[in-house]
Amino acid sequence: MKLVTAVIQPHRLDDVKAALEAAGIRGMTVSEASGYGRQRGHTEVYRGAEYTVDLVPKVRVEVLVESEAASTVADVVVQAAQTGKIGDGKVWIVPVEDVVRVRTGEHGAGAL
Amino acid sequence: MKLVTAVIQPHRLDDVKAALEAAGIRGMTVSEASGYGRQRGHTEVYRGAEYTVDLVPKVRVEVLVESEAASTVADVVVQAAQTGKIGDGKVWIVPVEDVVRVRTGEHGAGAL
Amino acid sequence: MKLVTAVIQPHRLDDVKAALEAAGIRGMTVSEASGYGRQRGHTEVYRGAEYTVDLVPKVRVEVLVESEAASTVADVVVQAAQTGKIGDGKVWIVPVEDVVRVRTGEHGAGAL
Amino acid sequence: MELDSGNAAWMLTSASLVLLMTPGLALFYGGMSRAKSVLNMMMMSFGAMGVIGVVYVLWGWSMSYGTQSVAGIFNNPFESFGLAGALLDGDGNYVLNGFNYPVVIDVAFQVTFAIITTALISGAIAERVKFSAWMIFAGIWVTLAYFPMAHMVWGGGLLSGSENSLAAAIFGVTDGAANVAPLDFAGGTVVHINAGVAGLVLALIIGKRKGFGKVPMRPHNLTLTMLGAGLLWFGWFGFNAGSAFAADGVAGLAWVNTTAATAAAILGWLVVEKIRDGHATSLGAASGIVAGLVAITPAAGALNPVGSIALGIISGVACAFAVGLKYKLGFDDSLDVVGVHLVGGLVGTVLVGFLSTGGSVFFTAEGAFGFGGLDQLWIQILIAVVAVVYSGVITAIIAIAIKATLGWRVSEDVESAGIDLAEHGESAYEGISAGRIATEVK
Amino acid sequence: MELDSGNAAWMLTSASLVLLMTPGLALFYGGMSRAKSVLNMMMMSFGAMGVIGVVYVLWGWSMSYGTQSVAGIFNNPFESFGLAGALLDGDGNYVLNGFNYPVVIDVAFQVTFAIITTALISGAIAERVKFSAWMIFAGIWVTLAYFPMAHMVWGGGLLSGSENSLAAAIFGVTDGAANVAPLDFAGGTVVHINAGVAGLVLALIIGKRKGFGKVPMRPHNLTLTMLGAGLLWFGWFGFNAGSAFAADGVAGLAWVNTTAATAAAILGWLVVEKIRDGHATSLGAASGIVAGLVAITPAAGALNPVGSIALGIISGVACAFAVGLKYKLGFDDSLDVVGVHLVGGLVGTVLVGFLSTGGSVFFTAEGAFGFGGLDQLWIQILIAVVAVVYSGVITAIIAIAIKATLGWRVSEDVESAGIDLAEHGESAYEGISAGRIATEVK
Amino acid sequence: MELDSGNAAWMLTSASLVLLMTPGLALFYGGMSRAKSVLNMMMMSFGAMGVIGVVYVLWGWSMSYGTQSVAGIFNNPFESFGLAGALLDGDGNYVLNGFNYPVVIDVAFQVTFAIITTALISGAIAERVKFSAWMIFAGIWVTLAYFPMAHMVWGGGLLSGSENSLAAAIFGVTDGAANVAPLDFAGGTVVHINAGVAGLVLALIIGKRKGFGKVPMRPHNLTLTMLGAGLLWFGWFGFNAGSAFAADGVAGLAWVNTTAATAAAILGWLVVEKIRDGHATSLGAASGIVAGLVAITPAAGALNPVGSIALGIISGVACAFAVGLKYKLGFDDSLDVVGVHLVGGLVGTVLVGFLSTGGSVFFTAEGAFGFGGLDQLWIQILIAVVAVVYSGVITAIIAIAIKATLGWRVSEDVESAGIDLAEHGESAYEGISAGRIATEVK
Ligand SMILES: Nc1ncnc2c1ncn2[C@@H]1O[C@H](COP(=O)(O)OP(=O)(O)O)[C@@H](O)[C@H]1O
Ligand SMILES: Nc1ncnc2c1ncn2[C@@H]1O[C@H](COP(=O)(O)OP(=O)(O)O)[C@@H](O)[C@H]1O
Ligand SMILES: Nc1ncnc2c1ncn2[C@@H]1O[C@H](COP(=O)(O)OP(=O)(O)O)[C@@H](O)[C@H]1O
Repeated sequence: MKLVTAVIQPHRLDDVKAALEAAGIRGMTVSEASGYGRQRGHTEVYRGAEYTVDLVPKVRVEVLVESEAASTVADVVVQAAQTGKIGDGKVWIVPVEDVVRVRTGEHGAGAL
Repeated sequence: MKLVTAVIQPHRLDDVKAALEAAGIRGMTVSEASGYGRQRGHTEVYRGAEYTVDLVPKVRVEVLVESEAASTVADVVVQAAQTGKIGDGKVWIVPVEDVVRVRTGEHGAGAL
Repeated sequence: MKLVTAVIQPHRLDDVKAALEAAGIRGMTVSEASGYGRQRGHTEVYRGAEYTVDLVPKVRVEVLVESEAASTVADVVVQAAQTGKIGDGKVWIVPVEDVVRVRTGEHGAGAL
Repeated sequence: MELDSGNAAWMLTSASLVLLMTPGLALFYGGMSRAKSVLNMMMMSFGAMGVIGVVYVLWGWSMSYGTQSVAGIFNNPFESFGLAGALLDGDGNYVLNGFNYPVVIDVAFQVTFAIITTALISGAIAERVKFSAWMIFAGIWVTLAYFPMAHMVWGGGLLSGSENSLAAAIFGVTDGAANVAPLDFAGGTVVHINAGVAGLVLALIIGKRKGFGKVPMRPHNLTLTMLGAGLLWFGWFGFNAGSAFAADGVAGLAWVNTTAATAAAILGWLVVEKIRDGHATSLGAASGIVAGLVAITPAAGALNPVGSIALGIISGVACAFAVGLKYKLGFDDSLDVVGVHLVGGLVGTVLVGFLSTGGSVFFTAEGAFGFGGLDQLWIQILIAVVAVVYSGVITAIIAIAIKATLGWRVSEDVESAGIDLAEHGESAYEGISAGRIATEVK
Repeated sequence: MELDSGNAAWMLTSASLVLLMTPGLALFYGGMSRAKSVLNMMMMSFGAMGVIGVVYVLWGWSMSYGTQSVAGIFNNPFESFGLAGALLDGDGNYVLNGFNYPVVIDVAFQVTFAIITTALISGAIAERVKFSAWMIFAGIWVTLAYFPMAHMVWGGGLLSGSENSLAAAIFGVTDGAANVAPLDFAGGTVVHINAGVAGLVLALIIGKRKGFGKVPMRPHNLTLTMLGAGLLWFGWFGFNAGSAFAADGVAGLAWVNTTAATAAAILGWLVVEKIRDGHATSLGAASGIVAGLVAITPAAGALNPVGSIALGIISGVACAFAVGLKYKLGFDDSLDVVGVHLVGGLVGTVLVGFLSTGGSVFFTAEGAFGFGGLDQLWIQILIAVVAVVYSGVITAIIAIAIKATLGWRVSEDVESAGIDLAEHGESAYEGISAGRIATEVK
Repeated sequence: MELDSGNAAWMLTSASLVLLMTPGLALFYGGMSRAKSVLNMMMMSFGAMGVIGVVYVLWGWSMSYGTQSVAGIFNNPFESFGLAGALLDGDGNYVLNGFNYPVVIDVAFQVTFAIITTALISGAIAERVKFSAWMIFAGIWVTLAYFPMAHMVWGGGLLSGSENSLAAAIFGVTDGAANVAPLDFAGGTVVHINAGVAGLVLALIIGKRKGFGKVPMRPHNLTLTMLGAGLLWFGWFGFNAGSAFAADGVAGLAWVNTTAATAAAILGWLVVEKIRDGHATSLGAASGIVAGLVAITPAAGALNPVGSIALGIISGVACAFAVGLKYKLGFDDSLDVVGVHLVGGLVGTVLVGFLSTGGSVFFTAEGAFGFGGLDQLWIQILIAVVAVVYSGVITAIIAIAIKATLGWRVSEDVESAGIDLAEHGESAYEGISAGRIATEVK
């Protein structure tokens, strides 16, 4: 099994969720993150004091999938999340040795 | 070494923490997440406009363990987190190549 | 490729960021976390009722790097984040099978 | 004629209360907007305080009140420009008004009405408008729409009961006053219909937010909204009971009617929600408060307390339904200025014709329950219609002019990223949970 | 008898101030609850405003004040139902009261007391009660417990100093008034003991929150709580100084005493915390404020300022200890209505018997320091006891009736997930940090 | 001499309004600090309410006002210790003052000024000071710096217009009053220069926060700050219009001038920001409000409304630039007490010499536009300089004494982790997003 992790623009989340659903993915875990990269941050001024904010809001999406589906899922995410502007984010794939569904204790593919 | 990651119901965290302690685990990292899956979200109405909230609050627990302990730890978490209701979450195991304790620079099992 | 994950003290983030930049790393993803370990939490009292807060604030930094750079990057982080006090955190390395840049669809090292 | 310090005390208090309503409104609106635009939302109110606080002193008072009315529509702005000549008599003493308190306190009271009325409009165009465009609009609108309306209704103009009013033309005059005078106790037309129509016109001309009706635009902090509603209710006592211009029985009646109607409107709104949506919401309670306060505004001195309860329930129910209209009709009146202020203002203005205890559909001129004639109703409808038309036309002209020159909208990217950052260079809340981190040691 | 516009002005202001206390209380309580139940907590206050704002006009005033007392316990609710006949005399002029301001302003002032008293109770049963049950309770409780108590103490009933009072029975009558009259300046019995006992009874009958005493139930936002405490202090000037019913020296004294006692109570509470827990907390300061305000309420016109400081310190210290009791005794008075309002109300009511400058344990009837007798103390204890018993019995009956019919509690699942969502279909804050994401582009 | 209940009503209201300013300030300051120190910031205000509420009753009033002046610098603290003998005459009636309301209401009004002035200082030393050190400082500073200054300016002392004043020494005396009297309507010297200088001295003696000027110290919640600014504006009507000590034309003028200057200062500040930084910020609007309010404080009764607009613009612009100075000069006046209160206070105090309509650089003694002499300007500068020196010296002595004994600072670790936790054992907000989790089922 694999874990596909995507760090994307927050406003693409709805589309990514829809695309994954369309691709038959039934679950995912989402969390907030901040990204640092080529995308420029911005400057804020408070009473004349400038602050540079170079961590920009991102959303992390994690999807556990069967090994053979991993690269397809990554492609689905990339397609749905792409705007073509700097800062669109990254998707990566990590091997997973086992998955358990907490509710039932099922292991492996059946746990997804 | 392995990384055991669990996405669980927020209100099970205390029990999971206690169970891990009882199992001799001395550390863990916890963070907020939102889950999407079989568990139904809910509807909120603001001035007549309905909003569907289909991401439900979850907590992510990460535990670094020695390889041989991984599946035991996963079982401990599953047991402590289980309520039997849809939405109890997932636990998964990922291989880890190295761990360092920041304070001392120790590597490997000694870093845990 | 590898994913280097560090859980560090929040106030070391700036230094870690600077050190990584100095080491030629161009991107990272940051998120909030809470840690449980040797570091003691604290007690809060509200109208005479005591609460023990044993999860302390941490920051998680994730850096995707080429395989050969992983241990160097881990060292850079450890050095920059170290204060020598209990609770400095952990750094670990996980194998990554593929990375995609969402904006372009590039795979592998070129996606970093 | 001697100074009545009790009246003066109450009017100083009332002016202060009404001034507080605008920060209260900023919170009420701010809580309903998204976290990324809350500062801009609040700044529209605070900016209005800045612009109108200055403008009112310069020409606002003079355009509203004075002896040089231009066709009953507005007064000569230069008659007492900068308040010159308006406050002191020849001997340097403070001029008293008919309620025996200094006219300068009237100025205090009136400037607060001009501010809150303009600020109300901003709810219709939340999260998408250039701050500079808003500031310019505020200054022009208050000048061309608000001051004239205040003059028409309260300054002895067309919509008043003076001998040069429409009412006088229709019903005749006795002793220099119309035989049937329109009733607008504290500003149903001048304030609520005026702002509500302006909101509608702006929402139509400026257009919808990106994603309106499709993406979630939930209130980001309902505790702010409830706090705002609480401050509005509190401040509204100055608005309504202060509009008695004296610390007397009428003020007391207005106070009790205000509370009775508002309480009833909460219940009205919540019952609609409970039946229609399954839940009585806190946003509904906060909205019901405002709906009740709006509707009782023109009526506060003219009804009895039981009539006020009836008015409140009707307004709460009506507005609870009216806020849904924008989705059906497809205009983005973001925070329901139309659904609450226009509808509530119309409900109140028209129901006076039914419920006034001084001669209306349900009460005789002597205050007994019974048919008191349709005259009051007709004149109430008339002033409402004139107010709608006047405000609509003037607002449209101003809005189109701004659209053609400066432009109203920020870019779509700015809307997505949040207008606070782009227009004000700030974000309301610090913390990584908004995707940002404050780091500490260098 | 001519209108005293100064008194009228101050009473209009006071009524407005006391009305603001309920939104202030909503914030005070809301900040102390958890994020998932803050809206429900606030809605219990706003809901009380809705119900009681209507009920008071209909039968509340009539049950409290009038000429048709039923056994000194309550007045005939139909004597001036809907305020009919209470506001205007035969000629249509506003009836003035003994302080020469219109009675309609008294109505304004009194309705706000009924609202805040009822809202206070909600703190005892936070986070677990059906909103519908609360709304029904509010309407019944205010009718059966509050209006009678107001009649008994302020309306010339059993606990007043009238010739038909208990005090008259005990101490005899001179010129139609009891020789020793109970002192309850602004509502130690009617408001605080009444609400405190009701809170205790409800907490016992309704039961604990799931996990009470075991799982953390920390205040989710202490800035709200402090803001609420600030608004309560501000509003309390209307409550206490307004209870002079005139803008005079007594009002001024009540104002100064209120501030002195409250300041002292802050210090008292913080010193206890510092010694006992090691830290002086902001929740302690906010709580000390309320403890001081509660205790000075019955005493504000009867003490001198130094006596008020003493009263404040005692109340701050006493309440700081009293809030811990619930854990030992095992009842879930969630936000300490008992520990603050019942205890503070008793402290204030009883200490009047020691500190009143008009004859008490420490002051002679002439106001000099010295023994002035025990009579005042006995009568103070008596009214406190009667209030406790009356409120306790009535509340228990109502609470048990609701339990048996509608039921009080939401389900355990709803408690876990948060009552806001289940009862109001809302959540207070938007943002992924509450496990939720607002997404934008479709 | 009969009680003027109208004046009494307005002064009771004004006292209440000014009391509210301190919770307002707590929010204003609290929103600007970081989330980990917001409670401590607010507690400095609430703590000042506790200490000074008690101290003022005991010896504050007596040190400020009375018949036993010590060298025109302060009054004998024991003359009316605990207010004994100050409130009632021999017959037990309330003593009236020259405005025919009871002196006890003056006490109410004045205690609120002492509280807010002291609380203002805390902004200069945010996020790094032991709470105990602050509480002790508050009690000593108000005694040695504030009460004497109040006596000097308002109690007939050195900086007043009495026959024993500096002004009398310089300009001579007619009928027991200086021929040219210094003007400080509501407290430019006593309140703002006093607090501003104290803030500067403390910031220098206590030193910078760890990382000042290097690490981000962004406001954590600007909605709180804006709410605070709104409450300050509202409360300031009591401060300024209340300083007329009557409900009359002067009070009305002060009200209108306060609003005009504040509105203008918002615009002034925002224009500077827009030009200099590219954005008009909400923090700028909130700051402009305070800058305008501060500057109009000494001038509110002496200018005409157009003059007030000019004053407001100047103050807004001046303060917008002044808040940047601390970075250049390297002192950590954390929330700009110097940049806003000292600078604004000086602007207002000095501009009175130019803009007073009773004889100044721009107005003749008859109020016409024209040169009215330099005397007023000189005396204004003089009182400002004396105030600066007096406050500076006294504050330095107190601050050094505390440094040498108790010590001011918390440890660097505490500063990093957040002072709320260490000093108060609390954190303002619950939620994992602050790295904390509330867990529920055991
Ligand atoms: N080496 C990296 N490791 C982890 N996350 C990264 C890395 N580089 C970029 N990211 C994440 O991807 C986001 C987008 O990267 P950025 O360089 O700004 O644009 P792009 O990917 O379009 O070239 C960043 O904000 C960060 O969250
Ligand atoms: N394929 C997946 N990848 C990652 N996380 C998942 C996946 N499926 C489910 N989850 C997580 O597990 C949680 C519970 O899943 P759900 O399908 O609702 O219930 P259950 O696991 O009991 O069948 C989800 O809320 C989500 O956080
Ligand atoms: N086994 C573990 N798995 C995951 N995270 C851990 C583990 N042990 C510690 N951590 C993380 O590292 C942080 C520091 O650990 P701690 O034991 O307090 O100090 P130190 O690493 O200096 O010995 C913890 O707060 C937690 O976030």
